[in-house]
Amino acid sequence: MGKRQVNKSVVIGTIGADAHMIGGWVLEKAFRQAGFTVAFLGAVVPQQEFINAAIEIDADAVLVSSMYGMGILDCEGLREKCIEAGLEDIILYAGGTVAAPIEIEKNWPEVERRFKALGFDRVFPNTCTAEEAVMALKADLGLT
Amino acid sequence: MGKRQVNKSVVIGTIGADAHMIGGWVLEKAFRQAGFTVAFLGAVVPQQEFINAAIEIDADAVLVSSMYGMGILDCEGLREKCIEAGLEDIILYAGGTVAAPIEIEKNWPEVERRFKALGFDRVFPNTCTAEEAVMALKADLGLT
Amino acid sequence: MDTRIRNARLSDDQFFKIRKEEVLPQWETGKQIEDLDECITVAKELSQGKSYALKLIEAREKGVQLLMPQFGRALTEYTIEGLQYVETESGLAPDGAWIIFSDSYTRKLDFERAAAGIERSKQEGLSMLNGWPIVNFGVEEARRIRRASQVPLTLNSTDEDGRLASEIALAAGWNGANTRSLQECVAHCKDISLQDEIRINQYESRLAAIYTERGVPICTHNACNLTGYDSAGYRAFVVVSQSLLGAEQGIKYQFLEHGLNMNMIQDIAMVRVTERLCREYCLRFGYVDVDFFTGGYPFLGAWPPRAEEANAMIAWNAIIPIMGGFRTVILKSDDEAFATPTKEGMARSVRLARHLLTIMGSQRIPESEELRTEEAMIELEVRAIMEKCLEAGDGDMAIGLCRGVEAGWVDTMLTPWKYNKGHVMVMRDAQGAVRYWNPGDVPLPDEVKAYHRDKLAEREKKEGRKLDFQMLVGDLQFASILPK
Amino acid sequence: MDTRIRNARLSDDQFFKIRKEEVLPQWETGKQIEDLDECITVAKELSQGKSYALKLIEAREKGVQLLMPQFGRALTEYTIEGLQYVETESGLAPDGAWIIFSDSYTRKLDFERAAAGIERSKQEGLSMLNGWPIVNFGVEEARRIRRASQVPLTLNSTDEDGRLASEIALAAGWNGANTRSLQECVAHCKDISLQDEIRINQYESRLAAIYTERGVPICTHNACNLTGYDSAGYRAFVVVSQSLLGAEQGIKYQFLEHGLNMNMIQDIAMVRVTERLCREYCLRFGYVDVDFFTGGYPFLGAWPPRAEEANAMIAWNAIIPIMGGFRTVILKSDDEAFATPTKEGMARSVRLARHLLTIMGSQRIPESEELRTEEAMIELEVRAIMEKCLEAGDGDMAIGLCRGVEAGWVDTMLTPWKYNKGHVMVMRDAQGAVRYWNPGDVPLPDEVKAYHRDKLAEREKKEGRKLDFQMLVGDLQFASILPK
Ligand code: B12
Ligand code: B12
Repeated sequence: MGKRQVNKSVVIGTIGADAHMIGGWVLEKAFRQAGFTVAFLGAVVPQQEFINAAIEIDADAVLVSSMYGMGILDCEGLREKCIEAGLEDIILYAGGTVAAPIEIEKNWPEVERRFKALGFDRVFPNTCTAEEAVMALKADLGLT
Repeated sequence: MGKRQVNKSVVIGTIGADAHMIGGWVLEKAFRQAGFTVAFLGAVVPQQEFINAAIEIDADAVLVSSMYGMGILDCEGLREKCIEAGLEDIILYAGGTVAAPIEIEKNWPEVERRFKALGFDRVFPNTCTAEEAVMALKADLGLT
Repeated sequence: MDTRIRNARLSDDQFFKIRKEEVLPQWETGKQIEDLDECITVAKELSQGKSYALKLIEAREKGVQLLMPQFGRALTEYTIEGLQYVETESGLAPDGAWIIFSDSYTRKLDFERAAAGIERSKQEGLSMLNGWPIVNFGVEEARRIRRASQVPLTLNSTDEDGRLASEIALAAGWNGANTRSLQECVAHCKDISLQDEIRINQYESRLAAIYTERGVPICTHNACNLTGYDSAGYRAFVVVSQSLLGAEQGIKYQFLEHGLNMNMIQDIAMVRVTERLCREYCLRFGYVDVDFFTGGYPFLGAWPPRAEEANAMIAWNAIIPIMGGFRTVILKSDDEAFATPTKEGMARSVRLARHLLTIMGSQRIPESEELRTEEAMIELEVRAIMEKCLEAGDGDMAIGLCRGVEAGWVDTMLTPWKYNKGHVMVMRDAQGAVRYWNPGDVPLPDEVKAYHRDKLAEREKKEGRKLDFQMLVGDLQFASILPK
Repeated sequence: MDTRIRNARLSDDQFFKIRKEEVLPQWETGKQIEDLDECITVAKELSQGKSYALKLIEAREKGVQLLMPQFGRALTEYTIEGLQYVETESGLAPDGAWIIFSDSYTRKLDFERAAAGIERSKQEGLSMLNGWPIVNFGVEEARRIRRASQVPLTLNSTDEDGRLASEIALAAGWNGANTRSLQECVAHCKDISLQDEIRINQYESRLAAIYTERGVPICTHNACNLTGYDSAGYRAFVVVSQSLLGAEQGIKYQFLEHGLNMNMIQDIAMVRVTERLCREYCLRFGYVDVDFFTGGYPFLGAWPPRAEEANAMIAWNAIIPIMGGFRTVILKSDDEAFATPTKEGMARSVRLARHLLTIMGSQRIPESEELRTEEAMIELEVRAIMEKCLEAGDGDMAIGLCRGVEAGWVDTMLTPWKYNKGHVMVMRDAQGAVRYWNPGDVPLPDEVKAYHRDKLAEREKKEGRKLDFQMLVGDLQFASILPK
C-alpha cells in the first residue's frame, strides 16, 4: 500500500458462473455513496473481465463477490493473472458465501487460510454489511 | 410376583402437590378398557391415600404419576410406607416428568437409578403412552 | 348454599385485618413486609422504568407487541443467571417482560417442603424445585432479582392462595397479584370451595389496587389457562366473570391472558370477545376506568418431545397472537415436554419469536365471515352464561358464579377440582377448533349448539368415521405424540 | 426485432433434430440416452409409485399438502446418503417429494469445471459443488439415486439451458423439465436473448409432453422464483405467460411455483390469481386439459445466519402455503445463509413443517375484503400486461413476451440479465407486502398504481419519514440482518 496514488476506485462483480448480483449491487451503492468510482460488472464475471476493468479505471481494489459456493474454485489464479497484467499490488477482496462445503464455510479461519493462500488480502463472510466493507477498504487504503 | 393372586387392579393418581391429572385420567381409561379395576385418585394425592386405596381394592400395583418436577422428592418413603402397611410385594410404578432438573430428566438411566433406589419397580418417561403402560403391567403380572 | 361471599370491595379494615392475621403469618418472611407504606415506596423506586403496566401502555402507544418469556429456578443465583443470560443473548429489552414462576410447594403454601427443596438443590447443585420459592426467600432476595433484570417482572404463582407470594413480589417492585378465582380452582385445586377461593382473591386484587392507588400501577393477569382442554366460550367466560371481581376491588389494569387452543380463528375470536365483554360488563357495573390488555398463552396441552416439533409449536403459538394483534406474545420453550424452561431454551424461543415479529411486521388477520361467526358464537355463549350467573346471583357475580358451578351450567371437562361437574365433553373439529361434543348443562343457545354440532359433523365426514370417546382421548395428545 | 420465435409446437422432426444435433452432444453422457423409447420404458418402471405428477393428484384427492425438501451434493454417494437420512429421520414418505438440485457449473453447461469439481470433492472428501452434477454422472447414476429414495424426485437445474439435464432426469424416472423462459433469464442469466431462451425451453417442454403422452406423466415446474425481490403482479405474470408456452408444447401438468415475499395475504392472493389466470388463458387458447398444482417457494431473499431466526423463516414460509391451501410446502433449511442444505438441516426442517401440518390441520385463511382486494389488484396488473403482450404479439405469447421485455413494460428491479430495463423499483409496505415505488413502464391500471401508492404512503406514515432509496436497499436485507 502507499506505492501508488490512491484514487478511490474499485471494481465490483460476482465471479464465475455465479448469477447472484444483489450483494454486489448493494456494495456498489455503498461505495459510490462513500465517494468511490465503481466499475460494477454485475454477475457471471470471468476473471479476465475483472482485470480489464481494473486497468481501465486504475482501480485500488477488486472486490470479488462469490455467493453460490464455488468461490474457492473460481478464485484460483486471479492473483497470478493480476500480476501478469501488471497489477502487482492491487488489493483483492473476496466476500459472500464463498465455500460450498458447510464444513469450510462455518470454519472461518480455514476460509481465510485458503483465500490468503490464493493471494487475497481479505475475505468477508456474508454477514458483512456494505458499510463494513467500505470501512475495511478505507482502512487498507489509509483513508481514515 | 406370583405370591398372591393377581386380580387385575390398580391404583392411579398424581402424587404430592401436583395438580396434573390428565395423564392419570388417560391411564385410567386405558386400564379400565384393558379389564382392570381402577381406583383413580385424581391429583394432589398424599402418599397415605395411595396406600389406603391399594388396601381397599387389593391392588396389584400402584401407578404414581408425577408431572410437575418434584417427583423424586415426593416419592421418597412410599415403598417403606407400603411395607409398613403390609403391601410388601405390591408393584410400584412411577411415570411422567418426574424430575425438575433437566439434567436429570434428560438422563434417563439416572432417573431409573434413583427410582430403583426408592424401591420402585419401573419408571416411565412422559413419552410413554397409556397402551405401553398397560402392556408393561400385564407383562409384570404375567398376564400375556 | 353458603352466600357469605359477595362481589363487594374489601374495606381497609377488612383488608388489613386479613393481612395481619391470615396472610403475613403464613411464613416467617411475612414479617419483612409488615410496613406496607415502606413496601410501596421501595416498589415505586425499584420499578422505575420497569413497570409492567406502564410497559404495556407504552407498547400500545408504540404499536409493538411485547415478548414475554418465562423462568424460575430453585435458587436466586440460578434465577438471576437465567434472566441475564436470556436478556443478553436474545435482546429481550426494551420490548419484553418476564413471567417468573414460583415452585409448586410455594403455591400450595407448603413452605417446609419448599425449604427442603432449596436445601436439596444446594446439595445436588441442581434446581430441584420447579420454580423460584419466593416466599421462602423473602422480599430482599426478590428485590435482588428485580435489580438484576432490565425489563418488567411479573409473578406467576398461581394456585389456591397466592397472597403472600404476591405481597412479596409487589413489595419488591415486581408486578403480580393475579385476578383469579374459577381459573385457579379448575387448573390447580382439588378441595377448596369457590367461595373460599373468591375470598382469597378479593384480597389479592385489593392489594394490587392499593399499590395502584398509591402510585405503583399493577396490571394483574386475569387468566383462563385452565387445564389446557377447555372450550373457547368457557375460557372467555372465566375471564369476563373474573374481570368484574377484580374491578370491584379497584384494579385498574387487567391483562387478559388466554390459553390458546391453536385454531387461529377461534383463538383470535375468543380474545376479541373477551376484551369486548370485559369492557362492556365492567362499564355496566360502573367500573369505568379499567384498562385491558390482551395476550395468548402458548398451548397448555401436551407438547412434543423434540426440538423441531417444539419449534413448530413455539412459532404457531407466537403467530396467533401476532396475527391477532394481541399486546403480548408469551413464550414457552423447546424444553416444554421435559422441564421448566432452561435459560438456553428460553433464549432460543425469544430469538425465534423476535424474528417472527421482524418478518411479519404489522400483518394482522383480516376481518372475515368466519371470524365474525366464531366471535358471534363465543359471544352468545359467554352472554348466556354471564346472564344466567347474574340472574342467579341477583346481580352479584360472585354469588352467581358459585351458583353456576354448583348447578353445573358453569362446567368444563377435565380438572382435579372436585366441585366441577365435568359433564361437558370437548373435542377438536376438522380445523382443530375446540367444540362441545356434549355441552352438559351449559346453557348454550340453540344456535351455538347447532354450530358446534355442525362443526363436529364436518370432522366426522372428513375422517369418515363416527366421533367416539377414543378420538376425544386422542385429541389430548394430538400435538405431542409423533407419527413413527 | 427478431421474430423467428413463435409460440408453436415443435414437430417431431424439429424436436428430434435438435435432440440429436444440439442437446445430446453437449456432453459425453448424452450418448447413454440416445434411445428415447428405451428411456421412457425404464422411466416408467422406475417411477412406479414415485411419480411426481401422480403424487400431486393423489395429494389433492386425499386433501393433503406435500412436503418438499431440497438436496444435492457433488457426489452420488453423498446425495443418496442425504436423501435416505432425511427420509428416515423425518418420516418424509408417503406425503413428500424431493427437489434435487444440480450444481451451477452444470447449469451453465460448463461440464469441464463440473468434472473438476467432482475430482476436487473426492480429493477433499467434501462436496465442493453446490449440487449434484447430473450431466457428468449420467443416467445410470441418476437411476441409482431414483432407486435409493422412497418418494418422487424432481430436478431443479434451472438456468439458461437445462435440456440435457432434464433428458437425463426423465430417463432415470425422475420428474423434471421446467416450464421456464423469462423466469430463467431474470434469475440466472446474463447475455442470452429471450428468444433463444424460449426456443430452448420449447424443447424442454416438448420433452416433458412426449414422456407424458407415452405414459410417464411429467409435471413441470412453472416458476417465478426470479431474484427474490419482485412484485407479486410480475411474479404472477411470469407464470401465466409461461403456462401458455408450456401448454402449447403439450404439457398436461404444471406445478405453479411462486417465490414468496412473506406477506401472507399478498402471497396467497398471488398464487390464487396465477392459478385462475393460468386456467383461463390456457382455455382461451384451446389448451383444455392442463392440470395445475400450486406451491410457494420459501423467501428467495437474504436469510438470517442463526438457527432460531432461520426457524422463524422456515415456519412462516411453511405457514403461508398451509394457510393458502397450496398443494405443497417447499422447504429451505436453517443452513440457508451458509450453504446448500445439509441432510441434518433438511431433516430438521421437514420435522418442523410436518408438525405444523399436524397442529394446523386444515386451517385455511378465510375469505376477506383484504384478500379480495389484493387479488383484484394483482389480477388487474397481470391482465394488463398479458393483454398488452398478446396484442403486441398478435395473439402469439412468445412474440408478445419478447416485445414486452424489449419495450420495458415487462420489467423488474434487479437481475443480472442485461435485457431487463430495470426501471421499476419495489419496496415493502407497512405490512411487508411488496409494492411498486416506481412502476417504470409497466402498464399498471391507474387503480393499481393508486393502490400501491397508498400502501407505501401508509408505511411512510407509520415510520414517520419519507421513503428513500436507503429504505429500498434496507428492504433487501430486512430478514437477514439481526438487531444487535
Ligand atoms: C437471493 C438468492 C438467490 C437469487 C439470486 C438473484 C440474483 N440473480 O442475484 C436466486 C433465487 C436467483 C438464486 C439462485 C441460486 N442460488 Co442463491 N441465494 C440467494 C440468497 C437467498 C440471498 C442472497 C442475497 O441476495 N442476499 C442479499 C445481499 C444484499 O447480500 P449478500 O449477497 O450476502 O451480499 C452482502 C454480503 O455478503 C457482502 N458481500 C458479498 N459479496 C462481497 C464481496 C466482498 C469483497 C465484500 C467485502 C463483501 C461482500 O456484502 C453484501 C452486502 O451486505 C442466498 C442465501 C442467503 N444468503 O440468504 C442464496 C444462496 C447464495 N444461493 C445458493 C445457491 C446454491 C443458488 C443456486 C445454485 C440455486 C440453488 N441450488 O438454490 C442458484 C445459483 C445459480 C447461479 N448460477 O449462480 C446458495 C449457495 C450455497 C453455497 N454458497 O454453498 C445460497 C447460500 C442458498 C443456500 N443455502 O442454498 N439465489
Ligand atoms: C397440561 C399441563 C398443565 C395443566 C394441568 C391441568 C391439570 N390439572 O391436569 C396446567 C396448565 C394447569 C398446568 C399447571 C402447571 N404445570 Co403443567 N404442564 C402441562 C403439560 C403442558 C401437559 C401435561 C399433560 O396433560 N399431558 C397430556 C397427558 C395425557 O400426558 P401425560 O401427563 O404426560 O401422561 C402420559 C404419560 O406421561 C404417562 N404417564 C404419566 N404418569 C404416569 C405414571 C405411570 C406409572 C405410567 C406408567 C405412565 C404415566 O402416561 C400418560 C398417557 O400417555 C406439561 C408439559 C408437556 N408434557 O407437554 C406441563 C408440565 C408438566 N407442567 C409443568 C409445571 C411446572 C406446571 C406448573 C407448576 C406451572 C408452571 N410453572 O408452568 C403448574 C403445576 C401446578 C401444580 N400444583 O401441579 C412442567 C413440569 C416441569 C418439570 N417436571 O420439571 C411441565 C413439564 C411444563 C414445563 N416444561 O414447564 N400444567
